[in-house]
Amino acid sequence: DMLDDIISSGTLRCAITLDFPPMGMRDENNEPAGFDVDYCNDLADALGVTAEIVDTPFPERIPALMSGRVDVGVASTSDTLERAKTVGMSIPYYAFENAVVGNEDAAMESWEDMKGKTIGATAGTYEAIWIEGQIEEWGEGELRPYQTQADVFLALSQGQIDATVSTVEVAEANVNSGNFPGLVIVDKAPMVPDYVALFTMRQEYGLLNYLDLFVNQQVRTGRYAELYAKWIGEGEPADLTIQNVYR
Amino acid sequence: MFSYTFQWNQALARLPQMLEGALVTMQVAIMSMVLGILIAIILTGFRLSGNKFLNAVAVTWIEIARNTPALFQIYMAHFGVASFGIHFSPFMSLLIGITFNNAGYLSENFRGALKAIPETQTRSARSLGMPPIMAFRTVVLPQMLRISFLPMTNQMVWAVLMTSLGVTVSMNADLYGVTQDLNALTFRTFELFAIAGVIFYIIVKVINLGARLIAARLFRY
Amino acid sequence: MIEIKDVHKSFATLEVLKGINLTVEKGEVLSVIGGSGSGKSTLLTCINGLEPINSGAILVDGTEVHAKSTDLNKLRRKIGIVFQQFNAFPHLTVLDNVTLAPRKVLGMGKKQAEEIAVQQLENVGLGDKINVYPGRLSGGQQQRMAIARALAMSPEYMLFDEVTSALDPQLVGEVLDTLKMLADDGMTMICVTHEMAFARDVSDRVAFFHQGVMAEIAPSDEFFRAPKHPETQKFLSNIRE
Amino acid sequence: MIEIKDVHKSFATLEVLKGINLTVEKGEVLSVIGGSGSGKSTLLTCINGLEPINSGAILVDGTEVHAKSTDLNKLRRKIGIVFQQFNAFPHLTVLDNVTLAPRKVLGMGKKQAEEIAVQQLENVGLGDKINVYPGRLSGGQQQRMAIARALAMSPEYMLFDEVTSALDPQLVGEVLDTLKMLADDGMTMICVTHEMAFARDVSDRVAFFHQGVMAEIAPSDEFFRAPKHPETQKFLSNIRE
Amino acid sequence: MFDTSISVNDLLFLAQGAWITILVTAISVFLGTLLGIFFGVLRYQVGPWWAAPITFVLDIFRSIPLLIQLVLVNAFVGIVLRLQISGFTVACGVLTFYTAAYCAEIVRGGIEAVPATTRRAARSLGLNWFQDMRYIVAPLATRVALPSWIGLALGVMKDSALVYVVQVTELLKSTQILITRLQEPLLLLTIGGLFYFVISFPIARLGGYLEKRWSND
Ligand SMILES: Nc1ncnc2c1ncn2[C@@H]1O[C@H](COP(=O)(O)OP(=O)(O)OP(=O)(O)O)[C@@H](O)[C@H]1O
Ligand SMILES: Nc1ncnc2c1ncn2[C@@H]1O[C@H](COP(=O)(O)OP(=O)(O)OP(=O)(O)O)[C@@H](O)[C@H]1O
Ligand SMILES: [Mg+2]
Ligand SMILES: [Mg+2]
Repeated sequence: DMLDDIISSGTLRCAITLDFPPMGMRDENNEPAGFDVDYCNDLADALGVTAEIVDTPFPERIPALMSGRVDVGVASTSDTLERAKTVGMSIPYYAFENAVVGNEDAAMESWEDMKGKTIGATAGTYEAIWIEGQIEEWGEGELRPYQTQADVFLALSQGQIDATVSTVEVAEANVNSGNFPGLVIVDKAPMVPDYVALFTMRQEYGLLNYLDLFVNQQVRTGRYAELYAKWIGEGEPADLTIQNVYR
Repeated sequence: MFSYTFQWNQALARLPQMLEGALVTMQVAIMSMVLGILIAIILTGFRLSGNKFLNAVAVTWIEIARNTPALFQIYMAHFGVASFGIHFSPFMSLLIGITFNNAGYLSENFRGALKAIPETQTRSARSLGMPPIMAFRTVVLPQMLRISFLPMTNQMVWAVLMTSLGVTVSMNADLYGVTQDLNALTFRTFELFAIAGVIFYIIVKVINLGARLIAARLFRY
Repeated sequence: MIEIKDVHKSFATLEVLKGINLTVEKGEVLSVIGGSGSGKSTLLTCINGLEPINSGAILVDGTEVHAKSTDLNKLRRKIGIVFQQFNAFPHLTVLDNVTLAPRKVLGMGKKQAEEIAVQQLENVGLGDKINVYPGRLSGGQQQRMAIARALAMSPEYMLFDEVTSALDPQLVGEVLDTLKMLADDGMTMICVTHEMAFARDVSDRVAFFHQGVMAEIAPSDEFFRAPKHPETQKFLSNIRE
Repeated sequence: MIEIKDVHKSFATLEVLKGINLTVEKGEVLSVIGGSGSGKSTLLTCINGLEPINSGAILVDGTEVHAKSTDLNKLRRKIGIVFQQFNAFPHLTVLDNVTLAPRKVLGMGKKQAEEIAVQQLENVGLGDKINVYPGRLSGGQQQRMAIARALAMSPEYMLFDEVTSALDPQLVGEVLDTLKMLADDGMTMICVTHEMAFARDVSDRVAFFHQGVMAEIAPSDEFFRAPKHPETQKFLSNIRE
Repeated sequence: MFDTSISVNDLLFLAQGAWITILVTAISVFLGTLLGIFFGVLRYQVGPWWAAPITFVLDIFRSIPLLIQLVLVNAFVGIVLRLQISGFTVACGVLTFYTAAYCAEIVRGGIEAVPATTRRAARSLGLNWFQDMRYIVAPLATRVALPSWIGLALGVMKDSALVYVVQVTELLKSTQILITRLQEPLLLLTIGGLFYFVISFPIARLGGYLEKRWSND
């Protein structure tokens, strides 16, 4: 099966989205870096193989796996039931809170001010799907699905869109980077926390089992907290344990 | 033979949405052609004007249009010019990008077509007492459009194909954009894009056929 | 009357006309012969103002062609010209070719223009080709159409620039016959030609051009019987009749 | 000897040759004249097998041209042919034009082929044009080069298809002189031509084609003195000499 | 002059993207041209009827957006056939057929532009079909076809910007990656565009030059 294939081939190919700081990004040498990159490297170490990072835009993550281009997705992928029809999801390895980020000029107070505004998001993401639903509910406004997270923030800072919804981590990283003048975090988005999972072919139970255990080990050993501190910084990582059962 | 199960029904259920997208695609392509032809004629005029500045404007436009990817031009129309505080909607960005590309290529075609018209044609017209503009409009222009007709048809086809690049500027109303959105929802990548491909193919064939009919009507010589 | 007075004309550094003096009277038929590049075509295009000249003057009925004040478009209405080839406007039917200028330039009504056009086309023997496109005509028919087109503007002068030299030998005759008919009708004509028989039989005078100079001009029978200039003699002897 | 026996040939529904019978003896010079579209060119291209025929037979030295078993490429080596236009290979120098076939078809060495080529080019008066490209030659020179090129294969028969009719009048003479020289050397030739003087003076016999039929064939003086067929008479009287 | 944080490293990164662009283009144009010549000659030789199936297949490559071709082929070999083929290979494969489709037309046009009389003259000298093709048709058709072929090669280079969808990091994708990190879109896009221009423009000029030169003789 795939688990054996990976071990015997000696490489683990991870789909990672590298325009999603701090989870996936490039350092000043344009080398992959970030939480997901380290996570993939840890997984490869555990398997005793070397990791190969395949830069995969959000809309391409699942096609990339389906077409055999990668073995595992470590790409902050929300574990929606719709997706689970196509790919197999591990237990969550991270959880995001989402925030509404706006352009100063749009003068927004709360997330509900997004009503009627032009809102950007990365095509095919959890947030994009949520926004689309909201817009439908409000009956006004416009969604602009860009191909990359970077394009969304670029458009936001240029004022082409009024707001976006993104994970708190990404929002903070981008706002604090100073690259985008005029951005403000407006509010938390009232969404169910966005649990993200590793994914692979849905019939590869062996590998899926392994992934579940690996995620749990990361939490147990404190590596999870360590990576959180390294890439996200202060604060508490979301609790991924089940009280009295699973640490 | 395949372990993969095709689910055509699920994809075909989305056909109405995709056809709506095809309409938008056609709309963008047609508008970009009309504008492109007008601008191309002006650019050709600039090139033949003998005015250094106008010529430089035309040459710059044409060379950039012909020597950089269309994707780049469309991206530039959205994110590039926004650096100057000019914002275009996705639709407009796509339209502007394709129009820019069309105008560059068509202008070069028009110039070639003009070269192919013997100078005696203008001379004959002028000798009959026609002022320059009248000679151009009644004698040269119709012949130029005829010689350029096939290249214009090809450009129209390219304009249709180029609309697929609109996704980079968050255009999601055209055929490709709609297909990609549906793909994000259902992940029936192969089925959805195969259907989109068929629709594009039909559009292109219809354009070619239409062009042939128009040519038969317009150019009876 | 066309008066050409000491006309000099250069293209860049190449002097093509080196002081031409020539007067063509009303009703006269003048043939111009000469080697390739001797400036014959250039002279014709100077006469109707398509080409500027460097010095000298060309007067048509007393109007100086190259004067700033001259309305060239108006002047050209009275000077018809037919070139060696590509005369026909391929995108217009024969009838539209002929009516175009009367309608657009003279502002004539459609009906009147068509009457005149049909008349002229019948004169040149194209009465049955009125609604075809020039592409379907033989070269000779195209040239005759071009003549009819020029005549539809009721010009007082006609200039012909080797109108038969791009034609197959079989087709030359029909065009020359048309020219002859015109000459018999009393049209003032300047014909650049390679057809010696035509020059001899139809024209009143023949001029020989050599390297931008009009080397010789004489009444046509005298010209062919006793050419004076050595270059004329050489030219004539080279052409096997 | 070329024997043409009841040859029929159609393009789609158009019958172009309607039963041609003709024998050309070794050493004979035959001129073929006739109106446009009468099938003259088609006959020539049938003789060297460029075009298939519908029925009948063509025999060259007893070999049936259109038999399945005939090696056409071999047969063609002994039949030189020169066409009306576009004979030259524009991408090769004059010398390479002439040496190409001897080297590639006969497998001749470069040196030997060039010797022969230079010889032939000198014969046709192009000894000084050996290294230029055909684009720099006049039409007449191009046609002479094509003749030299055909002769370099040492053919036994030469077919000429109106080799002068695309030329300016000044250039016709030089090509006809070359043909005459060949005829004097005893080459067997079939010349399709519009040049009546040449047909009369150089050829042994003249054939007249009319609408796919060989209407008349006769020794050349007889042919011009007393043409029998009414179409021949009409044709000859139409040509102004 | 500019206040920028673009480093030499970043320019090298762009150059690497440009190298991928050139590599993908070179491979596709090379293989595509060979295929195109084969199909073009075949089409010319067997006539439009017999060539109809080939014409139809090649026509598809010219009638649907390259983006869709890439996504489809990628999905097909990966999802349906489950073959482990790299994105680079898929990109080259699709672009090869894409090139071949256009090239076949150019080749056919080139062959048709050789005057029938010139070919007749060659055959009359005893040259066989292959010799005629090799010594007469090929050189003459090349002159006619080369300008369009250069246009095609440049077109493929520009269109190769789309192979990002199969995870190949070529020039435009590299530019976008840098934009993500540095947020200087205008400057970076200009530099990216310049890279394209620098590759494309001299070749385009060469084409124009050859066209001029050959139309003279
Ligand atoms: N527009 C032009 N620009 C530059 N040179 C020109 C132009 N028109 C004509 N010439 C040159 O002027 C000279 C005379 O040309 P012209 O056409 O008057 O000769 P011609 O006597 O009519 O010859 P032909 O019998 O070949 O028509 C030639 O050397 C020609 O190359
Ligand atoms: N390849 C072809 N396909 C179809 N019809 C052809 C072809 N070649 C010649 N024809 C037709 O065959 C007829 C005879 O042509 P051919 O060239 O033999 O005439 P010709 O006597 O040589 O005339 P010309 O003096 O004009 O050269 C013409 O009507 C011509 O249109
Ligand atoms: Mg002239
Ligand atoms: Mg013929």
